[in-house]
Formats: sequence, structure tokens, C-alpha cells
Amino acid sequence: MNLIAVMDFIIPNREQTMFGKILIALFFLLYPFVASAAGADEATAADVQTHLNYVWTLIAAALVFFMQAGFALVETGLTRAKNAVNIMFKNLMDFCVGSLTFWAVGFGLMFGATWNGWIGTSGFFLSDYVHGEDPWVLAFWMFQVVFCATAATIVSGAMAERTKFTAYLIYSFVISAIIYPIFGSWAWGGLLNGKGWLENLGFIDFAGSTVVHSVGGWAALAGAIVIGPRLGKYDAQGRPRAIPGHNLPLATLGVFILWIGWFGFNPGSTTAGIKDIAWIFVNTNLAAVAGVVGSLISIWSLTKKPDLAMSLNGALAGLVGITAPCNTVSPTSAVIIGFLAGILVVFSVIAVDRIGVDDPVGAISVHGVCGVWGTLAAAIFHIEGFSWNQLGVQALGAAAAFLWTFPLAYLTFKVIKMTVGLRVSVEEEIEGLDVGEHGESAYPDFVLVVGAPSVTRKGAPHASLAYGVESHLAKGQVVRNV
Amino acid sequence: MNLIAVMDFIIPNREQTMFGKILIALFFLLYPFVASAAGADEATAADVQTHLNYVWTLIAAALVFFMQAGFALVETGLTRAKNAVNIMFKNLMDFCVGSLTFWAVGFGLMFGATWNGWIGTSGFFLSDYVHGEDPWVLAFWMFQVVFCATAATIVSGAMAERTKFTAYLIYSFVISAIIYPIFGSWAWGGLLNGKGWLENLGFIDFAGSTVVHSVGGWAALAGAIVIGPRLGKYDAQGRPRAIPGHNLPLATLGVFILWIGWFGFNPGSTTAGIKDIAWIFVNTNLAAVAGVVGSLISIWSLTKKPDLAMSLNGALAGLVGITAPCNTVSPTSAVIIGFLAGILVVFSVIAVDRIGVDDPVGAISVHGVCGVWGTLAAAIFHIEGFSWNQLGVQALGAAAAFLWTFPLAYLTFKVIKMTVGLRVSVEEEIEGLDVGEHGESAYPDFVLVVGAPSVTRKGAPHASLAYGVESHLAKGQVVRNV
Amino acid sequence: MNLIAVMDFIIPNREQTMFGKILIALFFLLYPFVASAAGADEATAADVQTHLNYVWTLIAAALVFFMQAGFALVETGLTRAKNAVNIMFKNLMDFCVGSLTFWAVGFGLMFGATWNGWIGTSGFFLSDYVHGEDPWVLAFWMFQVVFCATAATIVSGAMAERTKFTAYLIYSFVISAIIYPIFGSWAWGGLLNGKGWLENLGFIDFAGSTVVHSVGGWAALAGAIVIGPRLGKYDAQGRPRAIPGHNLPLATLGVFILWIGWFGFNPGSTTAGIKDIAWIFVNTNLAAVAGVVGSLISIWSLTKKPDLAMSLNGALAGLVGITAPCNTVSPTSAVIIGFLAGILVVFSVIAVDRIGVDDPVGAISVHGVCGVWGTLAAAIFHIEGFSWNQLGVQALGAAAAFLWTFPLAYLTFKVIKMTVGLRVSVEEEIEGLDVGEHGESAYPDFVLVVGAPSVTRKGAPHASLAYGVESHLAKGQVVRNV
Amino acid sequence: MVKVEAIVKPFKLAEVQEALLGCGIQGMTVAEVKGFGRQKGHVELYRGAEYHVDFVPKLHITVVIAEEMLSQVLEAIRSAAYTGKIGDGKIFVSPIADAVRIRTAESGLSAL
Amino acid sequence: MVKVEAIVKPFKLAEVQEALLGCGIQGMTVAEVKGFGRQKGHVELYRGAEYHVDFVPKLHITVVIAEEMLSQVLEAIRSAAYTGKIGDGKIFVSPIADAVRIRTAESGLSAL
Amino acid sequence: MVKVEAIVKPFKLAEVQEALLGCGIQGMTVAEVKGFGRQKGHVELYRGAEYHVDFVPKLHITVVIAEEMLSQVLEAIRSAAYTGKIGDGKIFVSPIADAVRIRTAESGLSAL
Ligand SMILES: Nc1ncnc2c1ncn2[C@@H]1O[C@H](COP(=O)(O)OP(=O)(O)O)[C@@H](O)[C@H]1O
Ligand SMILES: Nc1ncnc2c1ncn2[C@@H]1O[C@H](COP(=O)(O)OP(=O)(O)O)[C@@H](O)[C@H]1O
Ligand SMILES: Nc1ncnc2c1ncn2[C@@H]1O[C@H](COP(=O)(O)OP(=O)(O)O)[C@@H](O)[C@H]1O
Repeated sequence: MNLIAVMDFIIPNREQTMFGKILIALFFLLYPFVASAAGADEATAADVQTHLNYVWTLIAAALVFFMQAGFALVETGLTRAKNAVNIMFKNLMDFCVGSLTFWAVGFGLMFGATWNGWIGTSGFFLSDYVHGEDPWVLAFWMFQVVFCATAATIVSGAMAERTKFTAYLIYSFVISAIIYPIFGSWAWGGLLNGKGWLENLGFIDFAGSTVVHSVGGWAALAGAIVIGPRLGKYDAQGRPRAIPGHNLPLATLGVFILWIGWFGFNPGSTTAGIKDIAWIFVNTNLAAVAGVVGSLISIWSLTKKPDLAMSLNGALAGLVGITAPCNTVSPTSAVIIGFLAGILVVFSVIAVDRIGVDDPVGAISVHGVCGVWGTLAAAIFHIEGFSWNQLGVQALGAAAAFLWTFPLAYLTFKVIKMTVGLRVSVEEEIEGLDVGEHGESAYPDFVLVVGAPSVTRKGAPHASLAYGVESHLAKGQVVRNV
Repeated sequence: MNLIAVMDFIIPNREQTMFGKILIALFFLLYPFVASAAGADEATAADVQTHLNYVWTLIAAALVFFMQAGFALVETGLTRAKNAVNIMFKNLMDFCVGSLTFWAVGFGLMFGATWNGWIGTSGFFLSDYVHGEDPWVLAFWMFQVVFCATAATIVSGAMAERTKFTAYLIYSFVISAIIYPIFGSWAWGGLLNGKGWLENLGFIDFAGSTVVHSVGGWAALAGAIVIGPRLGKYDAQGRPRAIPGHNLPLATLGVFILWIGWFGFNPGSTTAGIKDIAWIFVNTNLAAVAGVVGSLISIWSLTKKPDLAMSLNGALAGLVGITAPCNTVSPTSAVIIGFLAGILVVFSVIAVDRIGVDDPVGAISVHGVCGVWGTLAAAIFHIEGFSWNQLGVQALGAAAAFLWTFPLAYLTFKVIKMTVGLRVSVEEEIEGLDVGEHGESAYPDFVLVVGAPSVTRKGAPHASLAYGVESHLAKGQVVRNV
Repeated sequence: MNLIAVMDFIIPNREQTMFGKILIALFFLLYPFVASAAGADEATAADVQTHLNYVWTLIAAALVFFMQAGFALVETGLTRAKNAVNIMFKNLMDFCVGSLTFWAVGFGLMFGATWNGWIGTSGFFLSDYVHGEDPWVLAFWMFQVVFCATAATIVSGAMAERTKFTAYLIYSFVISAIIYPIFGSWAWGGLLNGKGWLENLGFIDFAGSTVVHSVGGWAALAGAIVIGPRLGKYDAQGRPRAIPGHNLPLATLGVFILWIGWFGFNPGSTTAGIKDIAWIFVNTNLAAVAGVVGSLISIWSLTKKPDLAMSLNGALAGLVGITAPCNTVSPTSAVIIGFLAGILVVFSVIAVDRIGVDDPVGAISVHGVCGVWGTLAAAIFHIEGFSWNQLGVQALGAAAAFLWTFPLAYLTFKVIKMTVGLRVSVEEEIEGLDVGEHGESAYPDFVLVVGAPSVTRKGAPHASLAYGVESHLAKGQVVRNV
Repeated sequence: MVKVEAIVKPFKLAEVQEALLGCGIQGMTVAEVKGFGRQKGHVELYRGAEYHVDFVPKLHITVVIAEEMLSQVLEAIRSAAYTGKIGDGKIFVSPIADAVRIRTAESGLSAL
Repeated sequence: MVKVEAIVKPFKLAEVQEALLGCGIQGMTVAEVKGFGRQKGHVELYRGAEYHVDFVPKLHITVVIAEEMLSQVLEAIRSAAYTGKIGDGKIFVSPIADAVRIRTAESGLSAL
Repeated sequence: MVKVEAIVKPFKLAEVQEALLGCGIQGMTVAEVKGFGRQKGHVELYRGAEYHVDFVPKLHITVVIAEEMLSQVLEAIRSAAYTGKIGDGKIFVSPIADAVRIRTAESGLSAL
């Protein structure tokens, strides 16, 4: 440290003259600058904090990226073996299409200079970044792109086992380019540039119960409605029938992976390595475990069986529920929010099933419904007190998400249906999309149960009806030899 | 920087008056405060270090959380397909029950203000945390809760394929509320509040060979004894028979996940982002690889076959072994500790099997036995030299863990057995717990081998005996149609 | 803060004497030291940055470690069920053998004091580390050992389903002790000690397209050539036949895990928690997604089917391609590099297949070929401009990797073949290595397709020829009863 | 007594089952099999290389009945399993000398 | 020669095998099948929706024997597979015209 | 009509298939089974404990043919499935009373 030398020079030098005093004063005044100049690589504390923010944000982004694997596993595990390649592939592709689209278009629409709080207008193709200048926009993009991909991937589960591969690629583009980013700019645009209109109203959605999950959930709802239920999902009387998932260990692994991913999703939304993340971690975890318990108690009471698949949804419900309020509620509130989300998801899954919307993995309930719940909960359980005003804003935000997403997604799927086609042929659906779309089997070395002999409805008047085949055939579709 | 303005005001103002001098002095005196006020986000180095500690501790907690997935996979992979839902579910539930219990009760008993070093007495329901004040207790809780869950989840493997779901939920509550936290307070209470009696003696258990693993392992031993072996595990002469795990790729994935989780478990136990973690990382990794090599050599010598399932245990053995001494031994010692743990686990697994305790995944040997080994190794290989005294303390701690845990766990399982029942019915065990307990199959689309035709003992005098069915039936239990 | 007390003592004490002034001055002069002494744990900013570097480097190491699981899953998923234990086991063992070897030998050869830029000569058994002194060498070792293991593990995929277990252990030792570290010292030796000759020429390989991936890839090429194709891979006319992987969901999970691992691999190669990692993250991700898109478009055009297994290779191709240039190209360039890598890998996989080299997982193309591509791309797309000179150096480095690795690996495998034997017997290959080598089944509870009834060549003149059995039998090998 | 074995397309199981129940059949046994016949398999491409799938998944349904029910049962299976496309499958009829119900030791027709 | 086919509860395999070995049988062939019969399946609930499991897992054991062993074999299987519960299964006996041992080209009884 | 059932080593499937096609057979049905016979299983060690694998994987190939093709078909299967090692398997021949092609309702030989 050359400070000693400097002061040795100043102090014993002469009597305390005005000059000396000024020197001393100046020295100390400039000390922070001197120190940081002395050590350009011995960064200042502020620099190190900035670095820590980068490190934390990017590690969190990596964790959120991992959620793609989690979604892929959950969706694959909760559907049938004959469609496993297809679902894995869709989960891979929505991330790839989404990343490129968000890079080219979405990020600019979401975080560019805002046009009156309604849409971003700059920063396409990451043009905001200039080499050699501050790269924060890159760290921020990395974190945001994995969020965009999360919203996009939610839909694949709800439309699983019947959607054309190309149709899904087109949808992935639309949600990543338009649906997600524009809504996102309303609530989060201010994180980088000017604030969106929802932000200006004081809308709280810390990590995206609405922005990410509800948007994904309502797009899933639109998709599931437009494409219709899987063959055999409803019997002749329109009663839902269970179509069990083919690999529950993988689905469970998927939930564990999503859970750890959420430790990036929520605490990472600080985009800063600060003490708040402790709070957010604890809230996130407590809501998740309470969600499991809430859903387990519910389904156990309802059906007298502790159902793993439903309890997995409970974990995700708790996590979605705490996503908006994770930074503004107490741990005890987090337990309550998660627990109620766990109950909610069970009733919602059953209700969605009954009204004829076939969502194989429960995406609509987990992300759409519990996303709304979490958004409202941010007002209801606010640690600084409840206010009707805040609740109103929260409700407005949640409604806006629905009103923006559902019609647009519905339209998107309708247009896809009328053009390239949304659904595979009946024969392909029966045979499985893996062979039909990809010419590959997920498990070619295993003897698979075919014809669903272990899962068939006894005494249904006409099995063909029961499998929904006849009606489709009646429409003149030709069943290839199976 | 408003420092300039302040000094402009002070210095050129007038001659060096008493007032001026005091002003200057005050300014500098207050400078650190001013600086940190001026830049609330330009934290001091100490602040940034604190933030780094938070970030590191919480990332480590996330990694340790991930171990839940690892345990779930290892246990599922090493048992049979017909129980896969059940085992996955138990692994999920012990984390959920454990988290809530540790939040409500356990944390307070473990880390609350200590009553004479024997038990914590405050901080239940995270009541130590006051919103707006320092949230370290939350970061600390988050890290500790995943440790508690680790101890809890060890048991599920040892009691796999025969334990009632409700019984397991009750056990999960007991270990998280009482068994683990009270022992924990003896060894680790001082991490947050007053020291426990073992700590006061100088007991070394840096990351929990004893506190977490032995406690879990001895509870597993108690459980496996009380519940008895699986049907068919022993032949009429009482010789153990192998019941191969149904999915070794998943089990191997589980070990890799546990391994990465241990990079949170051991280095994270610093709860600080400091240089020591490098050492701990290296020791952890070297012990793990040496554990694999030790176990591979042992089993290969013994059975003439390189056995994957046993080598997986070897990795875990090495990791458990290095957990206590990871911060007090040299890398070379870590290799030796791990290698010996790998040998030890092989002999222990075979011995446990032979004495009639059926532990499907080797949990007792991996966690209980190698936990003791690691605890002793912390004295034997201490980098600052061996001392009999330290070894005595280590042995005392290991013994205390056994004497506290085993009887209490034994009692717990006995009480469960006498009340709600500990074991499923014979018919349910034969059919599998997935259908019996949960009405779900893990793999409904796959044709499964039933009746164990590929794994049957040739020439056993009476197969019914061999499968242990007759004796159970003789006790008047009715076998449902299978 | 006892500063107040100190100043209270100084200031109001007496008039501003010389002594008083000096005291004040000294106080402030020493303040930084006082502060840091007062808080030895209140480190300076530089200390905190160092700590952050440790934390980041070690977290990155943990992520790279996780790639071992990714490789294991990809390789297992893309091969047959009957060899799943064997492949998992090999992936475990190359990490274990590699870690110990790199600890004992490899690290010293790679990063020890260099002998004229050709080989390291010190630091074996981590002897560079002295307890109590700076442990950076440990953090650095931890990061480097997982890189070594990555290079080593690449080969297992290319030689899958036919290589003897012991032969593979020997190979693992050789690559970790000699092949990888010596080449590594040429390009990276200067990261710790004196620079290697390639470094001195200005060779750019930021995270190892050449050092890790090409070296692994060319060793894989040598191995695949020496061992020859799997039985049944080529028909009587020498045309390649597909042997589908048995578990595409696991393979896809493996790719997701590799992807997240690469977020440690590339950004972690800074070994410092600095802003650059943002750029590297973004480049890494964009190249990966572009790789998927490039390969999907290619294979879809070529075979009219969107092929998942090939698209997974595309992701890895993009990742390998961006590994060298990740810190020296723009995000847009990263997209181009990845996209072209994705195309390249498809043509390369097909070409390798056609020339009679049987690489079940595409390791040669992904790591060898795309490693070269990435190395050249570092010059072609350099953000500070293209230079023929740089391209020449890159080409030289890539060529050096081939010329060093291929002959040495070839020799290694030849020697193994002539001594302990490289390939299992025909009967063992037909029956599967799991039973033959390990006496274990990966999936004992599942009914497996045997005799490949679903994958057989129609109208092949002689099936025995088609399966390549006859020719082998002709050599006098005895087929055990199968 | 005769044994009727039908090789049918998997997705026809439920319909065949209904039809057999309609004939008064009380039991049947089903196995997963692979069939080769006029219905050819298909050529697939995996990672750019071809493979031929000769065998298609079929279900093998076995039902043992009294001889007098034969024509009724044949017709029931035939019409339930019918799609008119190649690969609809075959029905084979073979003699059964005796049947035993394990639970009761009944034999002959009453064992069915 | 006759073929004896037994449809039994899976967990009875080992006992049936013992019993057959006890009769001097040297070989048998076993397949995993699904059975439908008086032993009804069950209704399961998955995520709150019902599904009916009509088919229960069974093992199909085939053993070809000399006719004179028939009654002994029938009895052996019957008693080994017996639990007295519905679903214990059936044994079917049918004629075999010839048998060939591939390894030796022996035919008839000596091929067994 | 006769039914020919062959229990063969799995890796012989392709060769048997070729041989049958060579006889002019148009269809066959294959099932995965487990066989017990003179070819003994083996003792395995898993985690240090033994287990006996009594059953070895086999394929069960069924082909129904006109009686006049029988000897040709038997010989074709036999030579294709032959390795000369224990466990090569068996061929069983049994009568078939009738066959029906579901698609066309043809019966008898023309149904094959
Ligand atoms: N001769 C045969 N012996 C045994 N099984 C046969 C025979 N011929 C056909 N099969 C079975 O019947 C199925 C349908 O036969 P196929 O020739 O494809 O169509 P179709 O029944 O319309 O003539 C085949 O997949 C095969 O399982
Ligand atoms: N007529 C039949 N033809 C073929 N298999 C049958 C027939 N009846 C029953 N089975 C088989 O026998 C099994 C047991 O029959 P079931 O009626 O449930 O009980 P039980 O044998 O006690 O009368 C069924 O699951 C089915 O596999
Ligand atoms: N009596 C039998 N009844 C039914 N299947 C048999 C019989 N004997 C043997 N098999 C089947 O034939 C296979 C081969 O028989 P095995 O005795 O091992 O060899 P080999 O055919 O060379 O005499 C067995 O695995 C079994 O599937």
C-alpha cells in the first residue's frame, strides 16, 4: 500500500499549514478513487458487487434453463410411451425456436425503449450491446430468455399426444415473438427501460406468476380447446377417463428439477446478489412443500388414494403461486399461499377434465389458475398490509394477461389449424406420434403394452365409440394399417 | 459523488478554525457511513462479502436440495418396478413433511437459544426473523432444512418395498421434529446460538458424517430391523438372495446427482464464500472417486464381477466418509479416507445382508457405518496431527449419535407398528405398493416381468417358503386375488 | 463501531494541537487497515473479488462435473438396453480413474513448471499446495480435473456396446495421464505456470474446442477404428444399418444436462467472477440453439423426418463449436457458428457411418469435427477482425491435436488389443455386455425385445451375415449358449 | 372344446372383448406379440441410416370355448376386429382335449 | 404327446416349476400374458379420473409331455397353483402331433 | 392345416424368418418368452448376494401352414435355428381345425 508513503510525505513534512490541511483533506476525499485506480483489477466494492450480480444472475439463469429439462420430463412422464420422443423433441424445440426468436424480436418488444408503456421498440438482435461497453444487457437477456422459454414450454404439455410437430414450431415462434414479450413489456419493461402501463399502476409480479405462468397457462387453455381432447379421453357419455402417464419416476425427477430451477427463477429475479434472496428462497421452498401437502390432502380425501401424479402438480402449484409474491410476503404466508395453491390445483385439474378440456399434464391448472392465485396473493398477503387498491391492480393484471393471451393464442391455433393443420391423423394418434412424426421409438428395446389392454373401460357400450375412433373415422379419415 | 460538494463547502470556506477542524474530523469519521449511505447499492467490501456468503450458502442449499432427487433415483433404481411410485413418493414426502416440521419445530430445537447445550428453545416457525432486519437466519434455515431432509430421506431406502405410506409420513415427522434436531443441537447448535455439549468438547463434524448421515443410517437400521426383510429376501435356510434393482441407469444418474449435491453439502457448510471451499471441493471429489475405486476393487475381488450397484454405493461411501473431515484433512488423506470407505461399504453391505437385516439400497452401510468412519477419520487424519484425545471425542460423538438415534427410532417404529401399522399386507407386497397404496403404476405402458421368472432360486425345496409367503399366510393373513 | 469512541476521545479532548492533528491524520491513514484488521473477515474488495472467483470457479466446476451424468445418459440412451449398465459404469469409471490419474500425474504434466513449453514437470499429487498457504491451485485443479474427465469420457460413446471393461479402464488411465495433459500443456499451461508452445503462438482455445473436445474426438476415432463396428452394424454389402438407441428420453435429458454443464464449461473458463461471463453465457446458449436448428433442418431435408437423436447431436455440435471462440465472437457470430456446426454434424455423422466407422453416439463428429470447426471459427469470426495469421495458428493447433492424439490413442488401443484384449466375445456382444461383463441387467423387471425382431433387415440374403455373426464365428470363436 | 386364437390389431382389443362378452364368454387371455405378414412393416431412418421394421405389434387373444359356440364366436371376433385393411389378422381354431379350473378342480366345459 | 397350457397367478411360478420338476419334466416355456375372467380387475383413480383395469397379469406356462404323464402333471400344476381364490387360472390340454429338438433333430417323445 | 410352434434362440430370428420365407410362408407371429430346459440358467451375483437365473430369453414363433408343407417347414426352421449347442430349442406341431382371415372372411387354407 503506497498510502503510507504518501502520508509520510505529507504529515511530518511541515507544520499544519493551510496547504497541508487541504492536502490531507484532498487525499481523503480522493481516497476512494485512488484506491480503485491503484487496483484496476483490485476492483472496488461496488465493482465486486456488480460482478456478484452477474454471477448470481447467470447462475440463476442456468437453473431456470434447467427447468426445460424438468418440463420435458414431467410432460413425458405424464403421457404415453408412444409419444415420448415427440414430447421431448417439442420441449427441446420450443427452447431453441424461443431463444432465437427472443433474441431477434421478443427481447426488443419486451425490454426496448417503450412506446407509451405498451410495447418495446429497440434492442432487436441484441443490438443494444456494444462490444467493449457494459455487458449487463447480455446477462439480463440470458436471464430473460429462459423465462420466455418457460412460458412457451408450458403449452406443450396441455397439447401433448396429438399436436403436429410443425404446428408446434409455429406456435413456439408466435408466443416467443409476440404474445409473451408484449405482455411482458407491460409488467416488466421497466427492468431495463421505460416502464409498462401495468408497472405504472403498481402491479406486483416479482418473478412472473402472471407474466410467465398465466400467460403460458392461458395459451395452453386456448391450445387444448382448439385441438380437442385425445382419442379415448372421454367416453360416449362424455365422462373423462384417465390415461395414465407412462413413466412416473421420470415425472417425479422432472418436478425435482423444476423445483431446483425455481431457486433460480424466483430468487434470481432480483438480478442482484443481495440478502433478499434468502427470503425468496425460503418462501419458494415453503410454498412448494405446502403445495404438495395441500394437494395430497385434497386428492386423498377425494379419491381415497394418495396420488403421486396429482401431488407433483401440487408442488408446481405451490411454486407458481409463490412466484409473484415471493419477495413481499412472510414465510408463514408462503406456507398458506402454497397450501391453498395445492388445494386449488386439485379441484382445477378435475374441473378442467370434466368440462371437456383435455390437459394431459395439468398445465392449465398449474400455470394458468395458480398463476392468478399467486398474483392475487401478492396483494392479499402483502407483508406491509392488505389494500383493496393493490388487490384491484393485481386482478387487473391477471385479467389483462387472460384477455391478451387467450384470444391471441386461440387465433394463432385456429390459423395454424386452417393452414398447416394442428392435429395429427387419427391413425397416427393411435400408433403414436413418435413413429408417425419422427420415425423413431422412444423405447425400441422394450415390449410395450399395446391396445391399452390394462386400461380399458369395462362394459362401455361400444369400445370404438369409447376410444373416440368411430366419430373421427366417420369424418372420412382413413386409418392406415396399424 | 457529493463528497466533492461537501468538501468544497468545508475547506476553502475559512481558515482552519476549531469548528472547521471538527467538521473535517467528523466528516472523515462519518465517511464510511456517508459512503455507504451515498451508495446504498455501492456496498462496502464487507457488505459484498456478506452478499457473497448469502449467494454461496443458498446456491449450496439448492445443490443439497437436489440430493433429494438423487436419493429418490438411487432408491427407485435399486428396487423393483412395482414399487417405484411408492419410493419416489416417499422421497418427495419426507422433504415436504420435513420442511414444514423443521420450520415449525426442528429448527428451534436445533438452533434456538440452547438449554445447557442439550436442546434449543427458541426460533420456532422462524420467529427469529423480523421483516426488515437481517435475514441471515433465513439463509441459514434454508441451508439447514435441506440437511434435515437428507437425514430423513436416508431411511426410505432401507425400508423400501414394504413400508406403509402413512407409517412413513409419521416417521418423517418424528425424525425432522425430534431425532435429528436435538442431536444436531449438540454438535452444531453454536452455528447460530449457544454451543451444544458435543461442540464444547471439540467434536469435529464439519458437514455431518455423524449429524446427518449416521443419524439417518441408524434410524434406517432401526426401521429395517423392526419391519423385517422383504418377502423372498431370505431362503428357507436364511441365506440372503439378491433382489436386483429395476433401473440401474436411473440409480447411476441418482449417484451423479448426489455427487454434485455434495459439492453443496460439504463446501457449503462454510456458509461463507471463502477460499476454504476449494479445499473442501477437492477433498470431497477425491474421496468420492477413491470410494468408487475401493468398492470396485473389493467387490471385483470378492465376486469376480465388477458390480455397478456396489460401486455406486462406493461413491456414496467415499462422500459420507469425507463429510466430517472435509475441512481438516489433506487431499491425500481424502483419497485414503474415501478408498477405505469404499472397501468398508462392501463388507458392511454384505454383512448386514447376512445378519438378516434387509436394506435394499445399502443405506445403513453407506450412511451409518461410513458416517462413523468419517467421524473417526477426522481425528485420525487431522492435518494438524493426530491426537488420542480428539479421537476419543470423535468416538464419543459417534456413539452418542447411535445411542440417541437407534433407540428412539426403534421405539418410533415399534409404536407405529402397534398403532397404524408399519408394513403393508403380504398380498400388497407381492403385487407391489404402487397399485396397493397408490392405485398407480410407475410404468403402465411397459410389459413387466411378473412372478420374477428370471430371478428365482433353482431347486429350492419349496418355493412358497423361498418366497417367504407361507409363513406369513400361516399367520392368517388373507391374500387378495393377484 | 468503535470509531465513534475513538474520535470522541480525540476531538473534544483539547485544542487542535499538532499531536491531535497527526493523530487524526494517522487515524484516517490507517483507517483502511484498521477496518480490515478489525474485520479480518471484513475483507477488502480485492479479497472479496478473489472469493467470488473461487466461488464462481468452483460452481462452474460442479456444473462441468454434472456433464459426466449428461454424457452417461446420452450414451446410454443412444445405445441398446442390454449394454446400459456397462455404459453407465464406464462413464462413472472414466471420471474416477481420470480424477485419480490427473491428481497423481496429469495435472503436473499439464500445469507444472513447463519444460520449454512442451510438458509440465511439477505439482504431481497436488504437491504445489501447502496447507495454510493460498489454495488457488486447489480451485484450479478442481476446475481442470472435470475438463480432463470430459475429454476422457467422450471415447466411451464411440466404442460403446463392444469394448471390454478392463480395456476401457486402461484407456482411461492413458488419456488422463498422458494424452490429454501433455497436449493441454501446449495450449493452456500458462494458465498456472509457464506458457506452452501453442499459447506462445497466440492459439485461441478459450474453453477447449480443441484441447478437450477434439482430443476426445480423435481418441474416439482411433478407438472406433481399432475395435471395429458392432455386430450387425453393416450389411453384407457394407451398407450401414441403424441400431436405434433404447431410451431417447434419457438421451434428451442427458443433452439438457450437458447444456447446463456447458454454462460452467465455457463461462467458468474465465476462472473469475467477472462481467465477461455474461457474453460467454449468451454465446454458448445461442450457438447451442442454432446448432439444434441447423441439424434439424439438415436431417429433415435429407431424410424427410425430424430426427430427435440427430437434433440432440446438433445441440452438442453447437456447444462444441462455440467452446473455443465463446469469449471472442459476437452473439450474432455465435448463432452462425452454432448453425453451421449443426449442419456439419449431420453430414459428418452420416459420412463417418458410411466409411465404416461405427460411432453409436456420434462422438467423433460432435467432438472431433465440430471441435476443429470451433477452433477455426475463433479466427474466422473474431470480434476484432479476421486475420489469416490467426487462422493459420488455429489450423496448426487443430492439426497438432490430431497428430498428437490420433496416433497415440491408436497405439494405445492396439496395445490393449494385443494384451488384455479390447473387444468382448461375439456371444457376449450378442447377449449384451451387462450380463457378460457385470452379471447385472439394467432393467430386470422389464420384458425386453430380444432378437431385435422390430429392427431387422428384410430380405437380407443371410441374416447371420447380416448380423455379422458368421464371419466372427468363422474365426473360431465359440458362441456360448444364448 | 375348441381353442380360438385371434391375432388382431392392438387397438381392436376393446371391441373384440365386447364382442366376446356379447357371446357369453367369461374369460380370455391376451398376449403382446409381433406379426409378420402381408401387411409389410416400414423403412425407418434413424440418424440418417435405414432400418426395416418387418414386424408390427399385434395382440394374440386366446379363448377356449364349447364347440357349439364356435361359429358365433368366430363371427363375433371377425366383425369386431375388422377394418378391411391388410393386417386385420387371422383366427385359428384348434382342438382342446381337456380343461381344468385350478381353483375348483372342475374339468371339461364347466372349467371354462 | 400333449401340450399342457396353464394360466396361473404370477407369484405361483416358482411353485409350479418345482411341481413340474417333481414330475420329471425337463423343460417348459413361460410367457407374460394378461387375463380376463371371473376375477374382475379393479377401478383405479388417476389424477381424479377413473379407469378400469379389466386385465390382470398372468403367466402362461406351456409344457409338452408324454400323454401318460398327463394326469400327474395336471395334478401337480393344479395343486401348486392353487390358492382357492377366484382367478387361480385354468389348465388346457391339447394334442401335439410331433415335436422336434432342433439341436439333435430328434423327434417325437425323445425330443422333449 | 397344422400349427408349427418353434422355441428358438432370440438371435436366430432373422435366419428362421429367411428360411420360412424361402418355403413360401407368408406370415408368422412371434412372442417373447422365457424358457427353462436342459440349457441351465446361471448364477449371478448382485451386490454380493447370489441369484439364480433359471429362465433364459427365447422367441416363440408360430406359423400355421398347409399340412403338405410340414416337413419342408420343419427342416427349414431346424436348420436355420441350429447352432448345435444345448438350448437350441424345440419345434411342436399341432393340428389346426380351421383358420379365418379377418379382412376377407376367407377360411381354411386360403386364409393363411
Ligand atoms: N401363417 C401364419 N401363421 C401364423 N400367423 C400368421 C400367419 N399369417 C399371418 N399371421 C399373423 O396375422 C397377421 C396379419 O396377417 P397379414 O398377412 O399381415 O394380413 P391379413 O390378415 O390381412 O392377411 C400377421 O401380422 C401375423 O401376426
Ligand atoms: N375361456 C377361456 N379361454 C382362455 N383363457 C381363459 C378362459 N377363461 C379364463 N381364462 C384365463 O384364466 C384366468 C383365470 O380365470 P378366472 O375366470 O378369473 O378365474 P378362475 O380360473 O378362478 O375361474 C383368466 O384371467 C384368463 O387369463
Ligand atoms: N417339454 C417342453 N415343453 C415346452 N417347452 C419346452 C419343453 N422342453 C423345452 N422347452 C423349451 O425349449 C427350450 C430349449 O430346451 P433345452 O432343454 O434347454 O434345450 P434343447 O432344446 O437343446 O434340448 C427351453 O428353454 C424351453 O423354452
